[in-house]
Amino acid sequence: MSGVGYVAVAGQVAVVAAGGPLLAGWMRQVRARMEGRVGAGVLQPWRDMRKLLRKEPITPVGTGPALRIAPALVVATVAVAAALVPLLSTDTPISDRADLILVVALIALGTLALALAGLDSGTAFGGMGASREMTVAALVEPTILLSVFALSIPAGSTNLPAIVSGTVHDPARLASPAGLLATAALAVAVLAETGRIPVDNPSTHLELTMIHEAMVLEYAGPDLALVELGAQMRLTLLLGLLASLFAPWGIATSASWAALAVALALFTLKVAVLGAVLAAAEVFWAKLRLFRVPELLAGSFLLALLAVIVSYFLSSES
Amino acid sequence: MSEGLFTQLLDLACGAFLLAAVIVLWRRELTAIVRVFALQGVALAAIPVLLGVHERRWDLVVVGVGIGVLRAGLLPYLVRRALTALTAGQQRYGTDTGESRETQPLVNVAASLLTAAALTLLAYAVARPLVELDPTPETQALPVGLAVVLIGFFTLVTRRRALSQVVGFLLLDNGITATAFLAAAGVPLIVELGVSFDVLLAVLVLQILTTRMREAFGTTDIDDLRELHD
Amino acid sequence: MGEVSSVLLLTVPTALPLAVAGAYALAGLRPRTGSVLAVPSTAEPVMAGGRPAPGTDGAGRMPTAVREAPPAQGRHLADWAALVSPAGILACAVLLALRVSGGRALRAYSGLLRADALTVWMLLVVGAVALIACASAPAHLADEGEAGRAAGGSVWRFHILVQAFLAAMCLAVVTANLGVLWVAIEATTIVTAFLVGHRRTRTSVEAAWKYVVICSAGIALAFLGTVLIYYAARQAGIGEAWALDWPTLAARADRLDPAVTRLGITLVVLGFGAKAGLVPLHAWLPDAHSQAPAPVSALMSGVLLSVAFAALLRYRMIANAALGPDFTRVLLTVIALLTLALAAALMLAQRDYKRMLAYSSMEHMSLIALGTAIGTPLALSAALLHIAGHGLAKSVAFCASGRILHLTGTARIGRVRGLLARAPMLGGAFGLAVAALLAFPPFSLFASELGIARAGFTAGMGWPVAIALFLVLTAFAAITARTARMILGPGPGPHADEEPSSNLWPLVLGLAACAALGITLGPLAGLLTTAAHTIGGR
Amino acid sequence: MSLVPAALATAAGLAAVGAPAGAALPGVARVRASGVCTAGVGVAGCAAGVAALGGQRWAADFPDLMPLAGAYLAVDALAGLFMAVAGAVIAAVAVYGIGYATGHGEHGVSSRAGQALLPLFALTLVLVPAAASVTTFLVLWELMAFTSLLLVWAEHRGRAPVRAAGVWYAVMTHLGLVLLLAGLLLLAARAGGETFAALRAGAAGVSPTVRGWVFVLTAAAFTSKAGAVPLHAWLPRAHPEAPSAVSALMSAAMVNLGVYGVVRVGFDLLGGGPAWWWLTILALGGLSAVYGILQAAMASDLKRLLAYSTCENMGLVLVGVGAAGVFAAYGDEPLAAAALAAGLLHVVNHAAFKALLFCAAGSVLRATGERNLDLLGGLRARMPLTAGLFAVAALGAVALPPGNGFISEWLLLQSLIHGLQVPGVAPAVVLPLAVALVSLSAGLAAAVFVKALGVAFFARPRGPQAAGAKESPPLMLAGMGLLAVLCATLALVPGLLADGLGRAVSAAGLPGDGALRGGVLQVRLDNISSLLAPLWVVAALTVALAVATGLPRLYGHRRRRRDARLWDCGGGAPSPRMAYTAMSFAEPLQRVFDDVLAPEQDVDVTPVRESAYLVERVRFQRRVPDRIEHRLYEPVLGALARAGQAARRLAGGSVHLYLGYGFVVLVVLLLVLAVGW
Repeated sequence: MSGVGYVAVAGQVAVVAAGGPLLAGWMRQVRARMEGRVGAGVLQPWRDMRKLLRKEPITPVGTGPALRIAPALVVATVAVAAALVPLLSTDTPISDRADLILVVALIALGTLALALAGLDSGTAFGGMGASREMTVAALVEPTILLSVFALSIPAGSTNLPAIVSGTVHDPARLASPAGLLATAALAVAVLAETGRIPVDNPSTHLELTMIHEAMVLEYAGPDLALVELGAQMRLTLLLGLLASLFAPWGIATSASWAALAVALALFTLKVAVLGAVLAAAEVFWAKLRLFRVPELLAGSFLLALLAVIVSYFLSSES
Repeated sequence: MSEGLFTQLLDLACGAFLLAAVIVLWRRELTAIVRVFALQGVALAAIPVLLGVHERRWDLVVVGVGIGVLRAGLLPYLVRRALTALTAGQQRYGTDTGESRETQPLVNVAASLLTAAALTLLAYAVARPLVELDPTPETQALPVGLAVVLIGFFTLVTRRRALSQVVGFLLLDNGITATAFLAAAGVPLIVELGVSFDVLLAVLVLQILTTRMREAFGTTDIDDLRELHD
Repeated sequence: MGEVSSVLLLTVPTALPLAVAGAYALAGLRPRTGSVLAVPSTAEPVMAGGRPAPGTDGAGRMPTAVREAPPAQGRHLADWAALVSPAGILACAVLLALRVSGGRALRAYSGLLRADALTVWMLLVVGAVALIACASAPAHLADEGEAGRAAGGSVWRFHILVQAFLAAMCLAVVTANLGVLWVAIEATTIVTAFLVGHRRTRTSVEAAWKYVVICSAGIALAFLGTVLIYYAARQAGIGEAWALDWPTLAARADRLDPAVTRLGITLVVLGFGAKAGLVPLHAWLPDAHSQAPAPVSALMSGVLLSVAFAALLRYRMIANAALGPDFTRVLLTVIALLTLALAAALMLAQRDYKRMLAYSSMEHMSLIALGTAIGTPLALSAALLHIAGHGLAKSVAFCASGRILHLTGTARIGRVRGLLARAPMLGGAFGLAVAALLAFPPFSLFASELGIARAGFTAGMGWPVAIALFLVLTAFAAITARTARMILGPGPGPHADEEPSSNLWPLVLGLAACAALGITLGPLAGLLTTAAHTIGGR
Repeated sequence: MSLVPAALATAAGLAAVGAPAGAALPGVARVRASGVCTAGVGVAGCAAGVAALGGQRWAADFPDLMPLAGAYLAVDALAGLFMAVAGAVIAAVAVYGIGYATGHGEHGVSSRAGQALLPLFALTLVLVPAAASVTTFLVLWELMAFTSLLLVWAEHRGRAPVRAAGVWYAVMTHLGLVLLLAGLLLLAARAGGETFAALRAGAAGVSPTVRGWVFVLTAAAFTSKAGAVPLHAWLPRAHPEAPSAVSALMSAAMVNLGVYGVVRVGFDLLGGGPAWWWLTILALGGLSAVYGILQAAMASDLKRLLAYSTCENMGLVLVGVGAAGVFAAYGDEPLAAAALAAGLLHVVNHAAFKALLFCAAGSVLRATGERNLDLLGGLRARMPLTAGLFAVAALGAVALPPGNGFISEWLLLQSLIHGLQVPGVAPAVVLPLAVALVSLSAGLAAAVFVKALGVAFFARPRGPQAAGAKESPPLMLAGMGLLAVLCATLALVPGLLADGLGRAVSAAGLPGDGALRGGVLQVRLDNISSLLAPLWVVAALTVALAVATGLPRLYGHRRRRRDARLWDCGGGAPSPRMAYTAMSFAEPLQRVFDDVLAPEQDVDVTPVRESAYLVERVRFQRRVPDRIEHRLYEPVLGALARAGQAARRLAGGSVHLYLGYGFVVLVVLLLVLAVGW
């Protein structure tokens, strides 16, 4: 059993790390096709990364350790989070530690590291990005934790495997108003956390609109590769998390190799579909003005709050 | 002395006592006020003398004479001397600074007299329990003492000349002394002596202060003493 | 043996200051006769040849020699002589304390003088405060002389009046006769009138006038009240000799006519309240305290107010026995709260620090009145402790304010800056004294205020106490802001002009005593309990 | 032989030695003597606290001390917790303080008064939790206020705001005292005794209305001391203006005692109460958390930022305490114990990181003379150790793993989330909002400390003082190092505290045994399945970090890093003026919370004389006033000032007026007597 468990954990980390660039490539490809372009292919991000990794590491003058350590820290936090989140299996050796709040906090730690790096560069762009990123992150936090609250109510715990396996055994929870509201709220929060349209545009380099890109403007070479990888992994992880929470079917709830294989296949499928939907949506949406973003986040906060209250009143009736 | 005569004389003295207080309130000339005050002292002295004669307590008569000397003689003399000193300066400069007149009391004379009437009524109301405790001719007259106390206080509050205030204070004191005699034939001698001595000293102090005030301010109008305030 | 010693112990507190005053009068006469002698000798050349050429004859120098040489020596001695009577008072108080333990009382002169625990407590306070004030007086007088405000005899007159003042206060404390008590308190008014008007400026004359007129009028009312109680006592069958004797009255007060007693007590409360700085006849207090020389302010604020209040404590016993506790309780509570509200309101926009201290005295007297109104043993103990603590702290504050006035030349709060930087010890002493007045622990005022509040809540007087606490808070804010403005901040220059420490030891002593009382009462605990018991805390 | 009395006696003795030594000795000797004694007080206090946490109890009374009442002392685990926290903080800060005060000149904290007061202040901090009667508590409480007030004023010569800050502090602390007096004495009067034992015994018989009053009054006072809105105004003034060592003590040890008071009175003495009490506390806590951290986000003054962050953290603690009360009121005592344990653990964590933050801020202030973040910058190169220590503490403050703050906030959120099991509509409505407030404050805290660390220590110096900064002396670093070790220990093995916290919660009257479970390596709350393994998280992060750093190196050409000019979009050599300042960093947040903060902006454009369209100079000014202060305090102060002006007419100088008062009152009284009493 434990062997399968360890493999599942390693598999989760590996699939997020390896799948991150692929997901990014897949989304760009979907988007390109929908916009009538040919696209660079699904593997393009991997190719970019290989190129970047071979470049010479650069330290901009006047910067400090924060700038250097941040990219690795981003990747590390996402990796640890990936190990914890039951993407493939709920039955892993570390499943009792897989707390949802911890996962959220780990991801936030990565954000914070990058923001510090942005400030460390001492440039106007770095500071601007850090400031905006932290604003958005601060505002997303209540939404995420209220969604966590809503999700934990049926399971009676914020332990992720407990939530997921609870949903697997009782799928009716998902159809409840609370579940739908929480899904919607968390989806918006994920968009904000991963810096996608309409909160941020990952492909822009227009100073007035940049958030994430402004922070990492000073990175080059292998550092940039890690930053990109971190962002892609984070997207994968969060989409996977969404998938695990709201479409948990197929996740291995027992320690069997077959279930793990099925889970891997289904995970790939679910994330690919979610990625495609997201990419499609991004074609039709425009980025919001920075100061309209709080309205969006307030809306998602309201959804999360409603989810909690609804779930309380519905559960108290039953 | 017969009971009836005693009562009549006592009432007469008390009436004169109250009347003098009202006249003090009425008059504006300080010299006249001092004169009336001296007359009130006589009326006041008459009370213990009458009591002493009636009860054959000669010590009371002696006290009464002493009171008379103090209240009708010494104190008016002191006030008059201060007044002369003040008006002397006035004559020297040939200007009428109004030192000898209470030209403009804070409450005009008519209102003062009405207030005095009201205060007398109040004194009668307040003195009811005192009278009820031991209804004798003396205690029947107690309201007069209280009324003079109140009128004296009223004078103190509304009169602007320093010497008018002194007279007001002395009226207040006269009233208390009258009350003491009417209520209990006077307080023990040692207290009486102490009180008289204190009053005398107080008047002396006030007289000295009046002189200093005149030196410092050029007037004895108390209303001008407003340098100390918040 | 015991008789003689008790007569001695009861007489000395009053007689000793009088004797010292007499000694001063005699000593003061000598230089004055000297100058009188000198006048003809200077006058002669004036009459002979008009204005004498300076330095040509000895006569021109003679008066200056007469003036300067003896005072340099005589003043030194005079300074120390002034401390004899406070020391004597304290010594008598300590000896008396040993004799009155357990609620006994000493009597002398057929009951005219009497010492119980309350007397001893008040004597201790009078002695301690007088010690601080008299020890601070030389510095003050030296300043006055420096500033040219002190005429030749005024130093001696100052000493004589201060000693007489002490004698009057001690008499007020040790007498058992309510009439004599009144006489003594009125005597303090007369004596201090000259001290208030000591400087003869416009403002001091004004203050003295207000002081005499308001206090005399007030205290006259108290006499009327005393007369009425005497009347009631006589009617209750108490003999003439004993009808004003406090122990007799207190013991047989239940037979007094309630209506007459009520009227009498009302007048007494108004009258002695005037002397104790309570509403409505309070207004003399800030004027007199701000104009009097600092040591006199210290004495007036530190003990005169409380001596007058101690008289009220005695009358309250009689009233409670005759009328039940509710009458004085309501009367004193209302008066205390009004006084407190007035003092707090007037401190809010205060611009003069001596007046600020004066209003603070009103604040503390009203707290003492509130404690008396509550009237439980704890409340009365607390009120007595508050009297002691306030006396010590306020005398230090006033003496320090006198030094500040000398240092800065102004009594305006807005013009004093950076005292701590300028004179660290003086600023510190003033600040700590104010902190003690603000009832910060370890100073005893905290313990006593706490005791008053505790007793108030226990006795069901929560609302008045709560209102009082909030008014005290207002006063606290006003005093803190003003004191901070005065003592904090950068000094005017790099160089500190510090007071000589000889001027400051009384202040340090006072603060130390106040703090010690706040930490533990030590041997005084029993005395305080007995004193509270004496005035009805049972 | 109990350790507690011996340790407390030692502490008192050391303070008694340290105070005169601080007052009497010259120069450096006084700083050392006083500092060593203060540290000794801290160590002894900590020892007493730890012994009490270990289960020792002690009580004694001293009837001769404290006139009219007598002094009563008693130490239980709840008191022990706060004692231990205060002691530990004092010990470390005292070591830091020796370095801080050495060479600080003759004035300020190194003056005689300052050095004499430090040991006394430390002693009161240790002793306040030991008080076991109303009088003892109030005396010690006020002594603590007094000594700290004088210490806040220590640097009055240098800066004008110090004076005003002290006055605010004095007045508000006195307001607290008045409320406390009213509340505790009311309780003492009704319960029939003033020792805590009597209160405990008698409180049950007191009517609910009175209990409610007692709670409201004391809670107002205690939350004011804890810096919760709306009575917080003293805190963001006094903490920044105090010398940094004192700020650290105040922020890390003194404000805790506000929480102690709420717990002691609310749970222990009153024995819990209806839900509305605790909902009030919870609401105050939640509001303080968000309001405090928002103000911190707007602050450009480093110490002011930290002070507002104290408001935030105390708010979080109060959320835990309030939640515990609500749960207890609805009958779920185990969950209540868990929430209280979470709150108390946050007290401990906050003390550790906030003391370190203030010390580090003090180092910065000492090295640069500057508290304004906009003029700092680039200190990580000049003061690397201080920067690192600040980062350690900031990690604790942002409530993210692996910081120590995360653990207690995690526990707090867990207890809140599970509060929904508690029946009742109030929890259902309040708890989600509480979760939202806690998480919003956590999110904003991240922004705040990114700002503090990033703007003050990173990038390039923006002012000459920052450019010339030097690393702090070893003693200061040693003090901060102790605190950093404390932070790290709390972050890695919080389970060490589990037993003690359980006892403390039990002492408050809730079933605290085992409220915090999971052994040394993990923590979880009783009856709650989620658990947190801090050591595991750290290990996993370290491994992942190593891999993430190592793999690219393996893959790429293992060339050495090369320095290159900052690119900055090719904008030319970037100057410090181009770097983001604290003010600009906070701008987006300020815009988002415009309605709450109501900032005042002022743009002043001076055109050149020739043309209105050519600008010579633009002055931009933005101030974010404390809005609660603006709305709540200013009207009161204005009314008081007007009342004062109006009252002056009462003493207008006319003797007739004065006599008139007496006359009117006399007549009125006589009328009353005549009409009938």
